[in-house]
Amino acid sequence: MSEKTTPEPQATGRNSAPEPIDTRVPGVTTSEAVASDVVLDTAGGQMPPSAVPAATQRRGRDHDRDGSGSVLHQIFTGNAMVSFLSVLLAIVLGGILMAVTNPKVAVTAGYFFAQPGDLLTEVIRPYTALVQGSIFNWAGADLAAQLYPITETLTVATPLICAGLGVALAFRAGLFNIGAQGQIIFGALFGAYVGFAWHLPIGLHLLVVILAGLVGGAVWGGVVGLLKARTGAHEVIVTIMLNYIANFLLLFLLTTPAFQRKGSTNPISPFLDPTALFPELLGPQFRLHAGFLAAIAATAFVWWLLNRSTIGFEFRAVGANPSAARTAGINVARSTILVMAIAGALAGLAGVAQVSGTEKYLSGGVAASIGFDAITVALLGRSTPWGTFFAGLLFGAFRAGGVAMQAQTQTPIDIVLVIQSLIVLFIAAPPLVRAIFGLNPRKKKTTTSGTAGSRTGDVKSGAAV
Amino acid sequence: MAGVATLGASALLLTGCGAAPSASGPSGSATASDYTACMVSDSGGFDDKSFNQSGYEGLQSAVKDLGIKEKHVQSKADTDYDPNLRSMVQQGCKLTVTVGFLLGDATKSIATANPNSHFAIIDYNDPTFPKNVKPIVYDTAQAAFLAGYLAAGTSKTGKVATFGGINIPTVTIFMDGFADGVKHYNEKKGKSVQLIGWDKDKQDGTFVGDFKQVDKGKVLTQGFLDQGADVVLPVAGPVGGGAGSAILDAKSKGKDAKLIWVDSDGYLTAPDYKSVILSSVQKTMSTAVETVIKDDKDGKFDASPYIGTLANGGVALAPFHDLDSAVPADLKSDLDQLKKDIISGTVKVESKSSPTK
Amino acid sequence: MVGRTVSLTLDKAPAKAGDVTFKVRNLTVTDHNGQHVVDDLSFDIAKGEVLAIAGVQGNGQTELTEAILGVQPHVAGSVALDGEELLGRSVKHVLGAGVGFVPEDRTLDGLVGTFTISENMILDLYDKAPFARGVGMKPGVIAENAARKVEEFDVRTPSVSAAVGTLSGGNQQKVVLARELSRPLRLFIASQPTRGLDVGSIEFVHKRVIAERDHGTPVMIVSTELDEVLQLADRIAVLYRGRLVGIVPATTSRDVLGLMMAGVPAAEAEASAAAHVSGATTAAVSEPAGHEGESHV
Amino acid sequence: MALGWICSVLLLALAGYACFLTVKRRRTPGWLGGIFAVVFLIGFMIWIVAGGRDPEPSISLGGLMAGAVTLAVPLVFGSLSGVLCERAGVVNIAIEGQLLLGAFSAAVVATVTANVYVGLISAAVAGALVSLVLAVVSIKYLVNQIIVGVVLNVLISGLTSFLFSTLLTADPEHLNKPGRLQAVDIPFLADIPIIGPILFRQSLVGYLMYVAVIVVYVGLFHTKWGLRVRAVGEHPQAADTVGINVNRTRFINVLMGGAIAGIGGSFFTLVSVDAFSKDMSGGRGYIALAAMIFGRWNPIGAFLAALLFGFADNLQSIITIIGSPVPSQFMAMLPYALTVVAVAGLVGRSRPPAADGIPYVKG
Repeated sequence: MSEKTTPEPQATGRNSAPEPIDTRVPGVTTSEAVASDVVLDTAGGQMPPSAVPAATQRRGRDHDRDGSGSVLHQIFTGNAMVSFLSVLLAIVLGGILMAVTNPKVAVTAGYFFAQPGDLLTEVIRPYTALVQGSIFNWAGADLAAQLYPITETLTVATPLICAGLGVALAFRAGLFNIGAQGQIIFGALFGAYVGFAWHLPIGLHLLVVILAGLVGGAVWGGVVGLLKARTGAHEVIVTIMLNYIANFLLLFLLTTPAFQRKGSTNPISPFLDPTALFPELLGPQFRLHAGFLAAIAATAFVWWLLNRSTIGFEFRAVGANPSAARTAGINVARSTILVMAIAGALAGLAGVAQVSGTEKYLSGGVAASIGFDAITVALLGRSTPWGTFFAGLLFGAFRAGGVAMQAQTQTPIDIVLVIQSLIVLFIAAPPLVRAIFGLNPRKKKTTTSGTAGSRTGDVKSGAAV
Repeated sequence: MAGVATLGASALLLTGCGAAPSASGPSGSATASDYTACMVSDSGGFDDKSFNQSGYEGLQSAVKDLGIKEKHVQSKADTDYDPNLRSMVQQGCKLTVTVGFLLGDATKSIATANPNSHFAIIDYNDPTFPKNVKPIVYDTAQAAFLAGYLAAGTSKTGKVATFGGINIPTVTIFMDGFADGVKHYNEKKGKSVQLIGWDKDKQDGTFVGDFKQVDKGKVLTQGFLDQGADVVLPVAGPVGGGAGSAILDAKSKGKDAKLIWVDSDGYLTAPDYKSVILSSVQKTMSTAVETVIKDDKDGKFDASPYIGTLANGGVALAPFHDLDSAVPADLKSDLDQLKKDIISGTVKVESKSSPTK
Repeated sequence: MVGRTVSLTLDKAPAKAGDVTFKVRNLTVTDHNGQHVVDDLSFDIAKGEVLAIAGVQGNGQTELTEAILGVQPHVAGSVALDGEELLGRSVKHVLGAGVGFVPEDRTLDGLVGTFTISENMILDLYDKAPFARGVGMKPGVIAENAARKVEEFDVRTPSVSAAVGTLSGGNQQKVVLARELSRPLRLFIASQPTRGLDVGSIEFVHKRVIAERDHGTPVMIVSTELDEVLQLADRIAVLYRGRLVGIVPATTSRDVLGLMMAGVPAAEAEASAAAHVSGATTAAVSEPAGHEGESHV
Repeated sequence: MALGWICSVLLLALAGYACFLTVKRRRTPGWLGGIFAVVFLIGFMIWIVAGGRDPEPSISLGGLMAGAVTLAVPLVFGSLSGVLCERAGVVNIAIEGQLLLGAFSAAVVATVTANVYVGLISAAVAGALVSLVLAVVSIKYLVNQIIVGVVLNVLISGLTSFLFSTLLTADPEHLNKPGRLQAVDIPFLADIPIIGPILFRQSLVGYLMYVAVIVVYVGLFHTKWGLRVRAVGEHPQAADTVGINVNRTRFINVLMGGAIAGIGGSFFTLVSVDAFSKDMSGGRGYIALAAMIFGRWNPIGAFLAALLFGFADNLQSIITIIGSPVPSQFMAMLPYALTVVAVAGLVGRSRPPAADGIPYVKG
């Protein structure tokens, strides 16, 4: 019995929930923190989720609420310092990694104590480029060139947000959707085909393309839900396998005349009709397209779905306690199928954003690694819609900045992966960061006090609804 | 991670006691130039032991020989091409070389938007390219044809094999040429050497599925050897190493098998396997890249496509090196004659994947 | 356990049993091994009457209630409420037909621990008016409803937005009751309604159950606590290994019930208990006691 | 061809029976899965070979099996790592990272020290290092294990690719030229026809695989230690009350799992091929994860599942070598499709250890 009645510790970042005021950074005022609380509570809705699929945990565990955390929340509330330090730590570690591997730095390090500035310059240069490539390029010739980086960030973030929402939504219903990759491919496949093979009037065409992409993703996601609901097949296995199958299917189709350009044997589809493309938002010199607006709309939709609709209520109930959901008359099988279909549709939208917005054609690498990045994005966003949105922006910035960094300083873009993952790791584990910086005086009690702190945090954030 | 970091930091400290150099410019051997040539890889990256790497070597030798500046960026995914190209233009590149057909569309659109910059693209030609793009393409099938003939002529088991990374034209053009070479040998000599792993009519065969799983390339090659093949042509970038490894294993068990490398002369670029490398189907990309850069620097850029053939030395069959003795003299003379015939057009080499002229 | 030492007594008026509206006929539940865990059960419950299901834990009670609710997969027989067949219908349909259901394990089946009290208060009403219109939900109405119920059922909580998992067991059970008793019922089923609760909460729960009975609802209580059974029941049905040992009046003695729970048929148990009282120990007592031990498994 | 039709009918019948059982909510017996797999393969091969252009297709069974085992080795190590971690209640998504860092470390250390055995040990250490991060962050700091696993995979991929681009390609001669662990014959056993060369002509890593499978199996199910581990994975509270240190047990298991996966990674660079290359594990960590679930969290089951996958993978390659009417891209789907069919149609609901993925906090 104790097993059932003892409240289980929350599996995720419960220790990252708001800390008592006294540990707050002096610079962050309480009012700011409260303001962000409010933002977050409208964002996260009534019930901040567990980022852990409960179904992959045990049925009927009495989970505590998750600390109401998304990235923003983390950054602006009591843990602002920790978040800041997390980023700092990741950047420093990334810097060290760049330093020890850069032959130029090796040269400057040789006379480090004679001219320490040289070494620092060599390490800071890539980061400067990163900012220049993702937010604002002060060296740009005109305003357009200066603002180009931020638009690029938004462009790159668009599919990440959409696919991230798909992963997050499934998470909330207790399903670990590793299959965004395959669902993006299907969305792109359907969308692109309708985009180049059908010729419809302006306006209608784009609409049909989006619809086709949503359907494509929904089919590929829905299959997972169907298999899970009908046969009990583990969704992790099925999604991994379906990713491969989707990829090979795409590669096959690109060798068929139906998908190849006229007179070409290269595995690239024709360009989509101009009527099938997302309109450019800021003119042709920017890549930013209306797909970004679709991503915002998708985020708002998912927020509404989860927090204001009966369907979302079912999803969340099934995710948090499938057994109680069943007892309350919720059709768990139907929920599973539906949530995977919607998750797939969201990933499919990411595919449409790729073919109809950014790339304008279909190729074998159309999904890049977006489907996998989306998992990290959703996890960093704590599976809340707006959390995922901002996490997607952050990753978009890193990706866009990474390109500029590589171009300017020849630093391999892989470093961005390292820094990104370190940030996620550190932000998820504030006590670790505090321990590294020696900020936690009661070291021995780290885990327990963290847990208790988050419990109070839970109640508090719950009370804010 | 922390361990690595501390280690690195302490290493820095330990070595950080030298004297600073006086403030002088970079000490290049050639005269420094403001001319910057750039390169963007496809998602394979510059260390793909294949065409990205060859192209990159061309850029490097241009830097060395011409004293120019260079910048290069690797694309991690297909979605990186456009931003990478843009940033190269922003970095003030006079000439940007892009590698692979996947960059075709991005190159075209960026080139159209930046008519004052020059571009060159390897392995792709599009008749609608603007006037500032120079396509560099190779009729690889010609050299692969020779390789097929060579393989058939040296095979003792009467079976030769090939496999690819993914079924795409830049890969299958090797396989097409190879298949025709084998066929030509059979017709000429009345033999029936069999090719496994590629069906030219159906344009399908054996593929690893990506360019990463080197160990799978090894198992595949073992499969070929089990089927009785004794000459293998892997067209799969780094995965070719797996084939080399399998053949080395077979050789250590007393089996006689040989490898034909692709893109570069494997005897030089993959020295681990030089004892089993019969020859290589070379695309002399580095030379082409260097030439294009030199021409552009000298103000002689032109957008007419460069098509590497046996005639202009753009593609070639590499020397036999250590396995020279394994190739009979009459086969060598046959190959020389065949090369002349291909150049003169008496022997036609056709592949669906051959570049459009 | 607590109930026994404190020896709670419940003031309850005699049942005013009305028409029989709930009929179970030949209900059989088969588990995945093909065993009949509920075996050919037939009984009725009238309006305004409490039928208590007594028995040692694991003798088919869980499966019985779950079969009525519709979550047991392999069922046969008939369960009729007001003439409508419920067996084979979805849980949603059964609940919609006016069945109030308090599961035996509130944390496992009754509540979603990470949900707020507001949300748990509408766990099976979330898609019904006035809480939803179409697929849209109405947070205002939901919060208001929760506030009212918290007041009415005396749930001790700082806020209706608190996660239900942070409440004590008694308060959690009150949330379940508040939810299940908040709509017009035609049948009320409560399993182990007071398991793990403190004295005050037990008393409260019992009062609410009897109030529902007096309201004219047929009530089915499943409990392994004999005290609770005796306090609440108007009639007692004893289950043993999935079969009905017998249905006896609430006045039946503890000893007889004890024997019945060990599988001894009612008549035999009466006789045996009488003999036991007169001092003569019989083999009949010790033999089924052995069975009882097994049935714990 | 007639046999092919018979197989098809049999398959349909079996699938129908399985569906019937599933609908009836009865457990599909294990033998059904076995029969299905065998008939499926026979039918598939007949179908493929019948359309092949080679008049006398000659699939060498020995070669087929040997290749299958080779492809399965990293999967087996990876899935054992998963079994060890998850039996103790820690979800290990980081298998991919453990394999990759193991491969990287083996290549670099073996080159630098010019000793393959040191390389092998370093691979185990590298795998354990990944596990250490997983353990510290998820057990001590209670971060969601899935997050940590996913993030670690990205981190290791980025780190090894970065170091490969910056250091290893610059000087492969001194950093990325490990020697080889040669295959060693076991006397007599290696001479058994067909299975001898497949099973007993392995490298050290191959033999370690057998040892690992047996040790993990016996350890988990036939020792006191294993009982404790499983108790921790199923019911940590109960384990705690009988005096088992839950988190220490988890910590140790996760480290051991990492070391095992690391050794699996060394197979890539020390046995299979001669150098490290970017992302060379190619997603096999995820397949290993699937194999572990497919094998129902049991070392023997995981071993067989990994073998089945390796077999299907090699089978499809060999079939494309012989030539088949099916496009190669569809052949390439075979192992993945087979896994889906097997998991959905035959294995059905599998139950992970009860406390899998849930951090344990005393009290």
